[in-house]
Amino acid sequence: MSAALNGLTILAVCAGAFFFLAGTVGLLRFPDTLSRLHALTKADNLGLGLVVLGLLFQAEGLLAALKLISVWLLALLAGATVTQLIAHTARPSGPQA
Amino acid sequence: MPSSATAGGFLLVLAIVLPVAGALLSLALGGRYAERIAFIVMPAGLAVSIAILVSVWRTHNALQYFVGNWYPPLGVAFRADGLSAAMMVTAALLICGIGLFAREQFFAQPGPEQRAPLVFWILLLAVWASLNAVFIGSDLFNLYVALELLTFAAVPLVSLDGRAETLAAALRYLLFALFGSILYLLGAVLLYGAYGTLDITLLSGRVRAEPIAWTAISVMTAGLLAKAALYPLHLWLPPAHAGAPAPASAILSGLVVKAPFFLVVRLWFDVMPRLPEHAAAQVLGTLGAMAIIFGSIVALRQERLKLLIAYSTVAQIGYLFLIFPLAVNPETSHSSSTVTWTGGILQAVSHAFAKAAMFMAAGLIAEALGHDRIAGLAGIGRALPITVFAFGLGGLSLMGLPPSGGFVAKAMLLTGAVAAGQWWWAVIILTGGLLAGGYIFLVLARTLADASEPLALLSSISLGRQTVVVALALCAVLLGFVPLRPLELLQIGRPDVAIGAVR
Amino acid sequence: MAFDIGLALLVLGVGAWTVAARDTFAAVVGFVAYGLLLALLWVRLAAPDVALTEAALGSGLTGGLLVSASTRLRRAETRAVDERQPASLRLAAAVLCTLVSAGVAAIVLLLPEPAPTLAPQAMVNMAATGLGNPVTAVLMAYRAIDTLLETVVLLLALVGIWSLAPDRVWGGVPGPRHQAEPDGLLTFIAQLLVPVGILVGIHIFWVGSVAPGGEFQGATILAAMWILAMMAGLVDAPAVNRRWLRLMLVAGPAVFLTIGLTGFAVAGSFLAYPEPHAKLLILMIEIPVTLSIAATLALLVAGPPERAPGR
Amino acid sequence: MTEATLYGLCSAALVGVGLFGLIMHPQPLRKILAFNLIGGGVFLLFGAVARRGAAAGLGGDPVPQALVITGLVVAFAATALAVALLLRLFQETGRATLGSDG
Repeated sequence: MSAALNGLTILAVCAGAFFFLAGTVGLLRFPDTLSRLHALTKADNLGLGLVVLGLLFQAEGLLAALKLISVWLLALLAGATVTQLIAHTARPSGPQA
Repeated sequence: MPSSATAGGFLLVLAIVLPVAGALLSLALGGRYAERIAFIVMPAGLAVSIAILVSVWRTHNALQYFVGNWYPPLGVAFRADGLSAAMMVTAALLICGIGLFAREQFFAQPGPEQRAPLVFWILLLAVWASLNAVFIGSDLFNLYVALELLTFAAVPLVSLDGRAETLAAALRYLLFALFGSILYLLGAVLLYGAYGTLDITLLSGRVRAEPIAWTAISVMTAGLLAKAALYPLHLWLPPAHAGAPAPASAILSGLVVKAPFFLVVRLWFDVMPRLPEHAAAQVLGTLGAMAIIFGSIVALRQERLKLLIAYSTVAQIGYLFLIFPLAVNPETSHSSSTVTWTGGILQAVSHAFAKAAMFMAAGLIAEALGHDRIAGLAGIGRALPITVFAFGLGGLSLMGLPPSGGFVAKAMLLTGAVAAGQWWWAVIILTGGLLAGGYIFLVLARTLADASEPLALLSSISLGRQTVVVALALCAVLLGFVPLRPLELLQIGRPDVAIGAVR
Repeated sequence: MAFDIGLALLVLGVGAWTVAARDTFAAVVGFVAYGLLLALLWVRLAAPDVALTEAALGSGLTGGLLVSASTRLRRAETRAVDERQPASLRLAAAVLCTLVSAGVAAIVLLLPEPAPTLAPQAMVNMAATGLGNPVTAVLMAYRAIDTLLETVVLLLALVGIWSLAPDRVWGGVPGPRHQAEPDGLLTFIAQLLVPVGILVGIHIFWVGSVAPGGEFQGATILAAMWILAMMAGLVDAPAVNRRWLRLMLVAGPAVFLTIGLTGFAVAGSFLAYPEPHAKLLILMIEIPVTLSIAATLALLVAGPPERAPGR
Repeated sequence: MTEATLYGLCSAALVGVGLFGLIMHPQPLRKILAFNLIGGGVFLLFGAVARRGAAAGLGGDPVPQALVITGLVVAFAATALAVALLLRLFQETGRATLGSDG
């Protein structure tokens, strides 16, 4: 049982790491701010989600699992907010006063 | 080390808490309360400082306090020796004088709250609190916080006018100060890593002559030099001190730059009293000498009065650092290095009074004329005789002519130089005196000359403000009646007590 | 160990890049990454309290401040790029900095073994404070005077920033007014995140007495939420002459000072707490201090007043 | 080599890198950035020293760790003041440099 769980964890975390890698490549290679943000958020939200999923298999008890999930949700929310703020300042018309 | 606080140690807490509480209350109540609160705190703070001095003098021992009853190395101690007490009284007298002087300039009109008065009175109290914290601090990190408090109180004083050039001067000052703080912190962590404490008293027992101690002290000293504006780290000082309003200039030039110097003295004579390092001390002395020559020559070439005074500060700071090669010297006798050391401290104190008086005199002159161009000063000596007299009295101390604190201080430094067999410092001291004479007379000759056309004063200057300026200048003169030998007071609580006794 | 070496090299690389980057904005973004990596490093050094502070304050709030400054200064900064120093000067500076680094590195290798430490003393005395987190015990008991002075430092920096306002807008509102877009995504997300963030901030503050966290970390998160609400246009920044604002700013240090002074009477020393009530008193200090620090941090970011007071 | 020593060496290098930026960059904003970089390095040295002092069941000496928290807050306040000064200077003069000798 625990071997199977460990296997699932490794699989999910590796998949998550792959998305992080893809997001980072996008951040470095994409031409302008908006598409860079696009690459980052898409990849990182999914990447973090997969890592959290992988860790869920290792969680001790319900509370720990809930904490992990809320970490993911919080990161999603914070990431979305910061992306919005950056996009606001980065759009061609400049930041709106 | 003594295991309990000394009686009267609570005075040390009050010395910090009173001005801090005043500043907090001023911010909370705002408006015209700030000035009233400052004028309540000033006499009280002066009384506390004098009480500390009396207590140190009476008991012939340093006052000590352990905050929260936690003892170092875990807790933080305050400690006031004779030197701290003398500096605290100096600061208190100057703050009170400057406060009286600034009352008209930063008077809050009835109606909505105004920016400059509120900010000035809050910062005045904050500068005072942080100076006291520096003078009684006994923990290197606590001293770091005190230094930062001082920086944040001093920088906005520079740009109180809001003119663009003062903003640039304030920013440059802040960048130098931050650079200094971070170096200081670097040295502090090295000392903690090596000796497991930041308490000065404990450190003095643990520090050994080894590379780690050297590196730490050198890095901290370098940082403090940037804050004290010792040549060649002086670039920020003249625009900052000259650009600030007169009372603020007096605080900055008279008091604020003395705090980092005070800490260098603490580091070299208290943290590692038994580790005389000849070469490093010579470097400090050389920088001091260059500051004297360079600052004085540049002062001679200034066209504006306040800039001249500011460059003279650069030069006068140089004298302070001459004590290092002369007092930290294994070849000189203990008593002669004590003479030099005393001379350096006296120079700090008398320069504080003299320079504050001169900056405020220059402020009054600029207020009356609407400018401070030296070429346009003719006739002002007749219009504002008291102010010009005060300026001259302050100048006496800078030149080192008797009777003045500057004379006694420089005479002691000269004595020390001769006793140490290092005559070249004596040449520097005398040359600096001559150059100072040059730029003071340059100004005085102008002010005493007859105006080609009748002088139109923009505003009349009240007698009260002129009296304050003269009083501060007189303090510098009175210091000239100090006997020409090590002062007992300044030796109380020092690592090697008993004057003249070599341990 | 391999992980640590990799992490250290990464931090160094990002740090060097923030100095080398030509574009100031890029350098600032690099600095934010540098801060986050440092936070990771602090975890490796068994200092979770510092890691939280570094991530929230050192990287987050400082980063935000610098990002907004670099956008506002963009035109001026691009002009200044060409003002490069001559090669000889660069070489001299490089030599000097290498020497400094080498000196510090040598000292690091020379640090005595066994290392001096105050950890046992800090642990032994913790019972008297009623706290369970030794870092909080240092901040609130053993070295409470540093923390008290530090709250004053923050307040003074704020007074300094406010003092930069032109006279005609004194008493006015910091920063430009951000308009909320009623149907905007930002407004929606901010409305969602702010309450959650406030809860997280309070939680981090609350657990600080026994676990990693505490007033500074909690206050930083609270400040960030206030800033977010201002930037999303949910609330406007307060005018700096508001009495409630002044009281909120001063409350923390004032309560700290007052309880410290009562220590004279009830515990025999300034900032000493009578043993049975130590934890309660520390909490009574921490709550207003957290609020005051949060308000101060948020207003430090908001800058000097720019709009004249209304009414 | 322990991790404390490793990070100690890392902090020494960071101090040098930041110092270079502080000296060489003419723009105040870059100087402020470099100051924060050095700050990070110096604080990291506190961390290394704290880690070396691990004892009494703690992973590190809490005293230097607490000092870093204080130091970080002070450094933030300094950064905020410097940035505010710089922005005001820019508003007033349209330039964000300190002139020839800055």
